[in-house]
Amino acid sequence: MKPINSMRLSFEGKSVNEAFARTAVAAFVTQLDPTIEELSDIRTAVSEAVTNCIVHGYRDRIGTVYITANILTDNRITIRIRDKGCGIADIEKAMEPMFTTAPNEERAGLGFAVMQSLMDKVRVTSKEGRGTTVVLTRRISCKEA
Amino acid sequence: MKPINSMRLSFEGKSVNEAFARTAVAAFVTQLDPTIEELSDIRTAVSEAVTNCIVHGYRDRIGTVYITANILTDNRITIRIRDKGCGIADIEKAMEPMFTTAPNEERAGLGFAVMQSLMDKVRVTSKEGRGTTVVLTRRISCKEA
Amino acid sequence: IGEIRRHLRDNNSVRVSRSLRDLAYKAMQAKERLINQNAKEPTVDEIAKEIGMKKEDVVLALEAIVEPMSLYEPVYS
Ligand SMILES: Nc1ncnc2c1ncn2[C@@H]1O[C@H](COP(=O)(O)OP(=O)(O)O)[C@@H](O)[C@H]1O
Ligand SMILES: Nc1ncnc2c1ncn2[C@@H]1O[C@H](COP(=O)(O)OP(=O)(O)O)[C@@H](O)[C@H]1O
Ligand SMILES: [Mg+2]
Ligand SMILES: [Mg+2]
Repeated sequence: MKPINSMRLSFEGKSVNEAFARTAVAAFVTQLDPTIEELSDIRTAVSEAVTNCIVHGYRDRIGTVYITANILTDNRITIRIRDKGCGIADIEKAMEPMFTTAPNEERAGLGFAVMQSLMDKVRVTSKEGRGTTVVLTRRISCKEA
Repeated sequence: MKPINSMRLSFEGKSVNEAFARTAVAAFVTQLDPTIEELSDIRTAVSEAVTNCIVHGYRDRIGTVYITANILTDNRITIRIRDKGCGIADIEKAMEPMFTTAPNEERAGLGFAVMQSLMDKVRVTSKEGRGTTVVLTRRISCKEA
Repeated sequence: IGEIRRHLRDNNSVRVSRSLRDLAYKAMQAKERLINQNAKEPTVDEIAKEIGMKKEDVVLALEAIVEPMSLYEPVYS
């Protein structure tokens, strides 16, 4: 489906840019006039995905994070978050709640679970040594008259 | 000077994206902890430059607008706004207050004047048939202890 | 996760357009208050702290109000 609007964004994988990234995506989604809850869900999911790029994908260096957002005709938004980092060997395992390769962090292992609970769809593709792409999809409720 | 942080942004030249663009830039600048007034100056200048890309650069089609923002070490921010549209034949003349090729718009001819009054520096480069680049520079005041 | 959801539910189904307008209004009031208090322009961070919001929310909210600068705002729509 051809999007009716789209944007691209890229930035250095520094944690100071996490707030920037989710705010920029929020500013883009705002044109659909979502509810506060919808917007907050999207921001949280984007945050988790961006954090993963920074913390896991580029674990030992600072790399670039790429975001593409598309608005589709049926009030759906898709957000693609991509890194060119280390990649994930076993995606299914990585997505299991509580699975983590960084057990020292707080609330470890729940990033993908949070994304899945807040978005309608979460699709992950990855190639070891090449990087990881997460595509988040969410439908925004239509305003009642 | 190597920037300490940078981001890139691109989007379709539709007027709905003007609000997105200036908010995204504002979200990036926010890491320097500006005042609302500084943020509002930057938003207005970015708006004028983006509007020019949409209205003049891509006057008869929808094209892509590109923004790069860099944060430099001395609390300065540079914002580059670029289109691949028709270009400007005579830049000096285009920048004169009140000069416009679209005299039917309201408050026509003041876009560059507004940018210059709000930013520390405005640099314009352009090639006919190739496009236009505007670089805005502004220093954000440092907080006194 | 359930906890996050419950926490957010208070605001359930309020449209962003309205809520950002309210927030922007609060931010501008806080700004005036801080100027009177300290005789200088507060930063976005200081305003956000004053009203107990995240500064990224304040940045988003700024889009929702017609600023004093609107003299210069382009009128394309
Ligand atoms: N972008 C990524 N690049 C490489 N590995 C990743 C990426 N995202 C997630 N992973 C892997 O998936 C695991 C689970 O991710 P997540 O559910 O967000 O939990 P956490 O980030 O707390 O470990 C991570 O520990 C990591 O091994
Ligand atoms: N991105 C651009 N591409 C092509 N022409 C431009 C661009 N930006 C500005 N111009 C030219 O410069 C003139 C002056 O611009 P400006 O000061 O913003 O006033 P206005 O937009 O109201 O005409 C425009 O009328 C147009 O001819
Ligand atoms: Mg995670
Ligand atoms: Mg103009």
